[in-house]
This record gives sequence, C-alpha cells and structure tokens, in this order.
Amino acid sequence: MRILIVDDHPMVREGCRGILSREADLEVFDAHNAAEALKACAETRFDIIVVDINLPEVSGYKLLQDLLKKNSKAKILAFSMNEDPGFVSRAIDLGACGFVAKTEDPADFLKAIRTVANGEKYLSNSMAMKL
Amino acid sequence: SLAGTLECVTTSNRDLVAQLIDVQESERQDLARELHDEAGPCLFAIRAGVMELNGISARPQPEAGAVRDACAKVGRASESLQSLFRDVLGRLSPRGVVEFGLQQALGALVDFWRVHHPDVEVVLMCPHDLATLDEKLALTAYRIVQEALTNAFRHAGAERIEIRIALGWIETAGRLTETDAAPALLVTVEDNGVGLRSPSGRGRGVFGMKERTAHLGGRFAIEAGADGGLRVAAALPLADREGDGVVERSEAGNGAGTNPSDSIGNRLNS
Amino acid sequence: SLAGTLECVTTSNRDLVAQLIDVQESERQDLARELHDEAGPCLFAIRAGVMELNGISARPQPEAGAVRDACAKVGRASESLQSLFRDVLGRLSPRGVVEFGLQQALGALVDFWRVHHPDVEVVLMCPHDLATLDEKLALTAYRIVQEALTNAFRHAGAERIEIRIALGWIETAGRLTETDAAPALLVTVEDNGVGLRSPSGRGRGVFGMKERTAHLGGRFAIEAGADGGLRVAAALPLADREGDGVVERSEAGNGAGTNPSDSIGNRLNS
Ligand SMILES: Nc1ncnc2c1ncn2[C@@H]1O[C@H](COP(=O)(O)OP(=O)(O)OP(=O)(O)O)[C@@H](O)[C@H]1O
Ligand SMILES: Nc1ncnc2c1ncn2[C@@H]1O[C@H](COP(=O)(O)OP(=O)(O)OP(=O)(O)O)[C@@H](O)[C@H]1O
Ligand SMILES: [K+]
Ligand SMILES: [Mg+2]
Ligand SMILES: [Mg+2]
Ligand SMILES: [Mg+2]
Repeated sequence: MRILIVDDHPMVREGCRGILSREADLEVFDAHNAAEALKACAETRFDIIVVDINLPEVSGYKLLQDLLKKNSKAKILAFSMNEDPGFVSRAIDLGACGFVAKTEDPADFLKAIRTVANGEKYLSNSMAMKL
Repeated sequence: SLAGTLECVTTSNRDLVAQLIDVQESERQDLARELHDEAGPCLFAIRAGVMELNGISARPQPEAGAVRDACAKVGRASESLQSLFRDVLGRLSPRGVVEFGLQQALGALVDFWRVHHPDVEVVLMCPHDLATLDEKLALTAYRIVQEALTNAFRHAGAERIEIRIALGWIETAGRLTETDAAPALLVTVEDNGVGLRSPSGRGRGVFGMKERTAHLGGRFAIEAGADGGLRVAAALPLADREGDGVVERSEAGNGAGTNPSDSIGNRLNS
Repeated sequence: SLAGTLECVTTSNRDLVAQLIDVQESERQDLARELHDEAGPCLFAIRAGVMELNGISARPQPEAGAVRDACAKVGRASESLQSLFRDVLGRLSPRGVVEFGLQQALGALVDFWRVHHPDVEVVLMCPHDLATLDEKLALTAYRIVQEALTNAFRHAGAERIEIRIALGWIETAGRLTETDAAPALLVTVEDNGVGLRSPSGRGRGVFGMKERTAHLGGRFAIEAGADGGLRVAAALPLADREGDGVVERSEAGNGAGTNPSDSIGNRLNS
C-alpha cells in the first residue's frame, strides 16, 4: 500500500515515518504542502492520503476538497494538532474517511491507517465521544 | 475648552485600555501559535519515536542500528523542544533581572541573539554599575531593549546593533519655564539598518515601549541613528522615594551625567 | 471643578495603564512559572531517557527489556508534557471561538473542567443561537466565563456551577432621566460555594473581567448567588454598527428579552 503524508513540519513527517517504519506492506511518501500533494497525486496512485489541516498557503480543508474533486474515491485521513470537535466534524463533512489528532496516542495513527485501508471510517474513541 | 479636553482625555483613556487589551490578547495568540506550531510537532516526533522504539524492542534481539536511529530522532526533537522552551521562558520572564540584575539579564539576551544571528554584531555597553536599580525600572529597561532588539533583527537588516544602558539625567519641566534635571537611566538601542521607512502600521512593540516609559514618567523617542539606521531612546527617571536612593544611585554611577552627552532629555519627545 | 475632574481622570487613566501593565507582567510570570515548574521536569525526564537509550544502543546487542523501560519513561514524560501543553494552549487561545462559535468553545472549556473535577456539577445553558455573534463580543464572553469558572473552582469550593449565556436587554441611561433598553449578551456564572467572604485583595481576574466589560460599554457585577455562593454577571451590548446586525441578532435570539427576567440592567452596577 502506498501512503502519502502531507505535512509542512519536517518533524511530523519524520515521526509518521517512524510510526510506519515497521509495517512491511506500507510504502511511505511525503509532501510539504498542498501543491506538492496535488502534483504527487497526479503522478502516483496512493491508497491513503494523510492531510494535515493546518498547511501553509492552502489549507488542508481546501486540499481535501481538491483531492476529492480529482478522485472522488480517494481515502483521506485528516490529521491535526487541533482536537476540537468542530475541526473533526468539518473534516468529516468535507469527505475525510477519518481524523487523527497529533496529540493522541501515536498508535492511533497506525490504527487509523489500517481502519481506513479496510474501507471503514476512523475516529478515536475520545473523538467519537466528543462528537 | 476644559469640557472638551475632559471628553478627549476620557476617550483617549478608553482607547488606551482597548489597545492594552488588544496587546494582551495578541500576545497570548502569538504564544499559543508558537506552542501549537513548534512545540506540537516536536512533541509528536518524540512520542512517535517512542512508539517506534517500542516496536523495535518487541523483538527479543533488537537491532542496535535501528535503536540508535530512532533514538537520534527522539533526541533531536527533544533538543528542539528544549531550545524552544528556553526561548519562550526567556521572553516571558527575564528572571535574571530580579535575581542577577539588569546587566546580566541583558547579557543573556544578547547572547541569545548572537547565537541565532552570528552574522550581526551586537554590542552591549553598560558603563555604570546597575546592580542596585529598582526592580520595576530594571524590568522596564529590559523589556524596552528586548523589543527594540527584536525589531532591529526583524525589520532593520542591520549589521551592527549597539545597546547602551547608562546612568544620566533627564530634563524635566519645572513650574514655569524653569527646567530641572533628574537622575535617570538612559536606554538606547541603535542599529545601522534601513531606518524607519514609512510611518508604518500600529505595531504593538513601539506602543508597548512608549507606554512602559510613560508609565514610569520617562521620555521616549524613535529617531534616525548616526549611521542612518534606527535609534530607540528611553530616559527612565530613577525611583524617587523620598530621596532614599536617588543620590546614592547617581553617585554609584561614578560621575554619570557630568558629561552633557549623558543627558538626552532635550532630544526626547514622546 | 472641571479642572479637578480633568486631573482626576488623567490620574485614573495613569493608574489604569499601570494596572494593565502589571496584569500583563504577572500573567507572563505565571505562565513562565508554570512552564518552568511543570514542563521543565518533563523535558528533563525526556532528555534523560534519551541519554539512557543512547547508552543502551551503543552496545552491540541492545537488551530489549532495557530499551522498553527507558522508552516507558520517555513515554510517560511526553504524555504529561502533552497534557500540560493542551491546558496552556486552551487557556491562551480559545481558537474555537472564532472558528466554531462561542457555544462550542464554551462546551470544550466546560468539558475540560468536568474531566479535571468530576465531583463538581457544571451546567452550561445557551438557550439562544449564538453562532452569529460579533467575534470580539464572543471572545469577551469567553474570557469572562473562563475567569469566573476558574475562580469558582479555585475559591468557592462549590458543588455546582451554572453558566448561562443568553440574549437579552441592557438598560442604558438616556439623555435626561429616560432609560432605554439595548440588546445585549447576558453572561452569568453562578456557584453555590462559600461566597465572597471579605472584600479580598486585588486579583487580576476580577479586574480583567470588569475592564473587558467596560471596554465594550457593558455592565458588570459580582453579587451573592441564589444559593449563597457567588454570582458573576456581565451584560455586553450587541455590536451596534449602523444597525447592521443588532435586530437580526436579537431576532435570532428567538424571543430573547421578552421575558423581564432576561433584563439584568437594573441589577448591575460596575
Ligand atoms: N529597527 C528598525 N528598523 C527599521 N524599521 C523598524 C525598526 N523597528 C521598528 N521598525 C518599523 O516600525 C514598525 C513598528 O514596530 P513595532 O515593534 O511596533 O511592530 P512590529 O515589530 O511590526 O510588530 P510587533 O507588534 O510584533 O512588535 C515595524 O513594523 C517596522 O516597520
Ligand atoms: N467564586 C468565588 N467564590 C468565592 N470567592 C471568590 C470567587 N471568585 C473570586 N473570589 C474571591 O475574589 C478574589 C479576587 O478574585 P480574582 O479572580 O480577581 O483573583 P484571584 O483569582 O485570587 O487571582 P488571579 O489574579 O489569578 O485571578 C479571590 O482571591 C477570591 O478571594
Ligand atoms: K501545522
Ligand atoms: Mg502543518
Ligand atoms: Mg516589534
Ligand atoms: Mg481569578
């Protein structure tokens, strides 16, 4: 499976790679911003795209919409430092398959990717409770 | 008319409070943004690295190279977090001012900038002993230098920044036309950068320096520097508690103010 | 005399600025202290753990159990740091207020306190739709509830705290003795705790709530609650920009203010 991680912060991208490094079936790619992400998606088919909400210039919400416009079946996982229910519900309303907060247990990140890969929606328990 | 002046003062009063509340709110927002955008990712990287290490050590014989790599990542992230944390703390609370005096606190501030911008020459001159300054006065001087220095790095593109903190005199208007000189702490920060280009938007920084100076009954000016850059000057009267220290302090200044160039009162207009 | 009044206003002006600067300084100090005392040790533990891990991985055959133990330490410390950051961020910047409206932001604030103090019943009542409130008004209301709630938890020893945010009316004095009613956001936080015992020292919290309310032209009161506790009430006039929203907002309130109990103007004295 090919995973694209879109995040502007190098440490976050490195952290994500670390979390996924021991998953033999996953191939990890990354992009720093919306433009790079769109370019990568035009060249390569990704099974899951992880999109940081708080991106420079073009927001993750906008990127999420653009990606879905190009491919309505794209599986997108929203990823954010914010965990307020408002951020979560906006991402889901816009068509994300799930939401992971960077403040939650990093194990949730892997769990979310596996869940979304299975064609299911993902929200952590605490997020689901808040909504 | 007096009534008009009264209304005017009341209005400016309200504006001032509004501005101060805005300053406070935007300072909070800035700090939150910094913690959110910088500390957040570091912390995420640390926690992700821990998870990776846990995965590696789930095997009975973890591979040394993999442990080292993951460790290095956690190490880098925690170093970044530590340095961010140090910067934020330094900005919030110049503890040293109270504990070790103004001069040492400014030394630490200057060191910080020297490390971050080794290409810019920062000179700190404190010709007099500032150890016995009133705490409030010292804190105000620190805050002014802190802001002026930040501005010089952000806006001036200077190659050299000179900070001078000295004891001297401030001219005060007497009852009629008579003027008097009161002992003061003279704070100047001068850079050789682009200078004040246009009467730019309402920053919080200059407003804050002005307010803090006015609050101590001092005088504040922003003017062209000798080398075409910008010069921020504040004259802060030394605390005047029934004369219980002013003379002492001024004497501790070791001749401060005997040189006319030490008096900046007549150049200052706030 | 007018001259006397003028001098008085100018003095109170200066006092206000002094107080606001003090408030800002002491907020910075508190935050610095919290980061220093709480975040500092976590960060230290993380870096110590990393050092330990580095030592372990330097061996050709790192021991899985040792890696796991060191990891667990780093993990615990980083979880604590994460939760501290979350709290500090939440206090500094109620981002949700701008993005998702007052009601949701207050919901998150209340959730925070419920988690930390499950023994205290916190009730939040927002009978009207607050989605279209002016941003500044919403932020002020949020800050008032935030402080009053913190106070209730810190000082009241209450079992129940009730927060109510509703649209209603504020009485405004007209030109002569005529009074008028203007649409307002009514914010009350009432607890059933010990109540205001003595006219205690000058905290920053109450001062801040008062200033913020006055700044919007509103009215603020602290009074005895119905159950003997404390009740904080602020009436904040809805923004009145050439009538471009006031009526709309007041209609959005769905009958707000038709009930006389929705008017708290006459009970308020700032
Ligand atoms: N040393 C300098 N050289 C050139 N221009 C300066 C210098 N210091 C300040 N300025 C100009 O004055 C403006 C006002 O400064 P001020 O500190 O009030 O605001 P700011 O630095 O832009 O923002 P902040 O509110 O974060 O301080 C700046 O935006 C800049 O244009
Ligand atoms: N809900 C309450 N019940 C009882 N006493 C209260 C309550 N709220 C405030 N007080 C009293 O009023 C005082 C002033 O409150 P204020 O919020 O201004 O200051 P503080 O909470 O002590 O400190 P801070 O500056 O951190 O807010 C408190 O010290 C406390 O004695
Ligand atoms: K970000
Ligand atoms: Mg980002
Ligand atoms: Mg500035
Ligand atoms: Mg308080």
